[in-house]
Amino acid sequence: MSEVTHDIARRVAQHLGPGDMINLGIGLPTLVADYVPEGVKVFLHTENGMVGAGPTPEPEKVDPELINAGKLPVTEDVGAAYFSSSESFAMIRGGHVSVAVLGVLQVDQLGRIANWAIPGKPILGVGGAMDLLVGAKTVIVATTHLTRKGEPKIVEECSFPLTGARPADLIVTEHATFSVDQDGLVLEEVAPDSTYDWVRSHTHTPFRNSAALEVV
Amino acid sequence: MSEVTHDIARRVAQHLGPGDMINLGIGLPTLVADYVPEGVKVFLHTENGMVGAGPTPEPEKVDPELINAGKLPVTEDVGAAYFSSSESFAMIRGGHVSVAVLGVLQVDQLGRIANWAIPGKPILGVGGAMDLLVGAKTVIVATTHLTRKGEPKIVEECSFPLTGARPADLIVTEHATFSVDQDGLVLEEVAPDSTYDWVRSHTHTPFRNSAALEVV
Amino acid sequence: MVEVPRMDGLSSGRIRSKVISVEEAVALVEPGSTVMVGGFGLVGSPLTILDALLTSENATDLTTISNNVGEPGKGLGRLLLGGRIRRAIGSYFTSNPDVMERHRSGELVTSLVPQGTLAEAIRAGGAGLGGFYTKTGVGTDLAEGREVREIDGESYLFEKPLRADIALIRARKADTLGNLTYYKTARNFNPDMATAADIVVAEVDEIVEAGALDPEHVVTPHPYVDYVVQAEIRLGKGDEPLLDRAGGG
Amino acid sequence: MVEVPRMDGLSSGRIRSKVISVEEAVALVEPGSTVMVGGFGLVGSPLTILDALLTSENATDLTTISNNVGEPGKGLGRLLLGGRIRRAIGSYFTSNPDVMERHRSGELVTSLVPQGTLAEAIRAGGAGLGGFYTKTGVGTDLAEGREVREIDGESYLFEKPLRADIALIRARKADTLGNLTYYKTARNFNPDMATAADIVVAEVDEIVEAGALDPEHVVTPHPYVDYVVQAEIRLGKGDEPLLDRAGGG
Repeated sequence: MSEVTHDIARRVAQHLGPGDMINLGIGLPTLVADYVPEGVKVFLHTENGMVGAGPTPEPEKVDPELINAGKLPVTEDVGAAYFSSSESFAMIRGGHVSVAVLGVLQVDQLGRIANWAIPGKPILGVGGAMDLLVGAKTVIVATTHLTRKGEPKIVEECSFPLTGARPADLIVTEHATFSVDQDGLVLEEVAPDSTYDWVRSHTHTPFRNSAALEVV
Repeated sequence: MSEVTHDIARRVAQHLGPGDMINLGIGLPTLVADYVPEGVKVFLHTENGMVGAGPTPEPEKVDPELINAGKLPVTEDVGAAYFSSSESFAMIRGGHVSVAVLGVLQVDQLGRIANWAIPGKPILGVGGAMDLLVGAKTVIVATTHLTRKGEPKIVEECSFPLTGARPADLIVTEHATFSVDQDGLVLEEVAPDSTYDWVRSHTHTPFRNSAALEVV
Repeated sequence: MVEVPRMDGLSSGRIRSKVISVEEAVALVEPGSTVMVGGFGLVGSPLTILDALLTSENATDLTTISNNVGEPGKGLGRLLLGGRIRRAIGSYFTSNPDVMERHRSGELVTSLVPQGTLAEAIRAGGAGLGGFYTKTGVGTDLAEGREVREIDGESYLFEKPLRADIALIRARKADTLGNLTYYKTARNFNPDMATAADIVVAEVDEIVEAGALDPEHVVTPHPYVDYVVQAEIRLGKGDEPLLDRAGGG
Repeated sequence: MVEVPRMDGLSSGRIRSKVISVEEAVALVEPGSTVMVGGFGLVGSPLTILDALLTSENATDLTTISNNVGEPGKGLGRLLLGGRIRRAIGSYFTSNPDVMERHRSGELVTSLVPQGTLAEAIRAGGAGLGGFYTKTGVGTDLAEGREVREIDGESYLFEKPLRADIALIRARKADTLGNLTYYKTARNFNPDMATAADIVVAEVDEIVEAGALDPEHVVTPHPYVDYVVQAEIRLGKGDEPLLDRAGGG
């Protein structure tokens, strides 16, 4: 994955706290596990039935029956536990996952996300996306600010189908961090190597500025 | 308990088959575990979270944390397993208990039972009675034919509150065995030391005779 | 080949112990709290914390969600005699005459739920469900005035989830993270209640280091558990459940 | 003192083994059967039985309930290529292009369910419930035309239970009675599916005598399991799930 995605993962990881139970979506979000801040102990929940998934094993130590929800090999971290799929999603829906980090296709003006289906294509996969969105205590979106074609992903209304009615709590891109309140998006931070103007012109929905934000 | 209750328990036990998962109510029904026919292996489910409860331990071997739903000490039979209350009742409601043997206050003309509450008294206990009634594949009522006051327990309509809409499958007393079909009770057997006339006059609801029944 | 994240950040950081004192546990219960209490009678009940609650001025006006109200004068039954319980939700109170008496006098409000529905409602509360349909209770006095729905030709009762402010549960072993295992039929409602309260406190016979429990054998994973307390009271050997103050047990 | 029943009849009688051959297991699947199949991808999938189904003339026109349809050409994916599957109910088919293709051609009907709803519906099917309410999916395309209900100020979708004619699951160990334990993330849907079918067949890595499994560690108690089959195919070591014909394992 590109340096940009690593950068986003690093920025997301700063929002994790000691003891957090985290669930990381496939792709970019999984990279967040590389950048957990020094001294902060988090626990990885993976929806195929495990809490306490540990770092990627050396190739010769891969156990083909120990995988995360992205079907990547993982290891057992200290204090791990296994459980069935129904128990795993009871845990998710019941609010026992502190933070879910999700990738998105789009985010709308209210912070609602689209990350599971593309209009016009057959709908053939949803996985745990909708459960994680409604269940996690905090939902952090980890995404590049623009699509590969250079189009803004933060838009007034999603053209892709929504994953649910619940808005994300935080949206982190390589350029900016937005929080979400009931009226919509609040710009909390502009990345050091970006500018307020760039963020403003590449975010296709109105947003407010946080009181804490220093607009240069 | 009296000889009569032992006799009823023995008669009920004849209806158990190899491999049956059984649940026995408090009191008389528990005695059934003393009379499982020779060579027949059954497994005792107890709704506080165990399958494979074994015989009553010697007093010096009682484990106070190993009890059945009647709070009597039990042991671990071979192949036992423990589980939570929600799993235990999922098992019951889901039809995974082959036979529940229940005591009753009354049975009505359709085989519906009353075994949990007395009219006019505060309703302060139901336990697993209603779950067992709706969930067990086969429900066998084990009861004396008459109350201690000499009144018939098998009646046209229960004066005690019903435990549920589902009728029992078999009603076993010291005098008779009835099966239940959609039209009501069918007399299957008269006990060797009783008579058809006694059963007829002490059963306060109409019943039919099974084709197999030899009325002397 | 696609780059595989190393996920090395997962194995670093200091694990904080969840072990607290009985006194700290007791201080979590507030006047008017709804408290789930594990156990079937006294078996699998957090007897140490329950006894200590009697020393707290804040443990008053409680609503309990528990299969019974302990046994007469023991466990929750002791709190009842101490006048701490205003309302009891459970499946079987008949074994405790003190419940009968306080029900009659109006000091205690009782809500009776079939045992399977009680367990399932607690599970639903922990699983983020809005409710469920069960056949149990249809056509009985307990269904009076309740919603009945026909689903595929069968009648079901609608039941809502149960949650509590705090769950006081009993387990066999905890590691310092809060992973739990149970002991025989002392398991009962405890794993369900561990999922369904804002604060979950587990009283345990033995506390071990994180990593000492086999991940395949953990029954309650640590995310559910907020605090762990060392038990000081265990049931003694005998024909019936007896209390035996066994110290550090 | 009240007489305590001895319950001696519980310890007598011969235990019948539930172990059958792969051929006998395959014969239980009939044309048009609804089949639950455990596994997340191939992990925790009953690969031995699935491969053997291809040799059966009766395993046709199947409806599968499984998180995926195996992997391309492997597990359930092989049965798909063999034209045995008419309808697939699951949460994630995108990883298998063969599903896409057969969906497009109309050979395969797919029903997509969020993964948590799938697992919960299977559990409900095994637990005798008439249905449940979940927040998952509310306000999405998957909720179109479905019943939404407001409960205590939140919107929930009504979901019905799922059951099958037969469940083919994978476990680590079985005793001859049918008690099961699982292995790491190969557990996934298997314990849920073990509860929710008329016939349950467990393919296992190892068969042990009744009594050899610790009652505290049994995950699926034996009443749920009808038959046990010795696995002949296990996933091999490697970067990605590979098939390795390892004989008797």
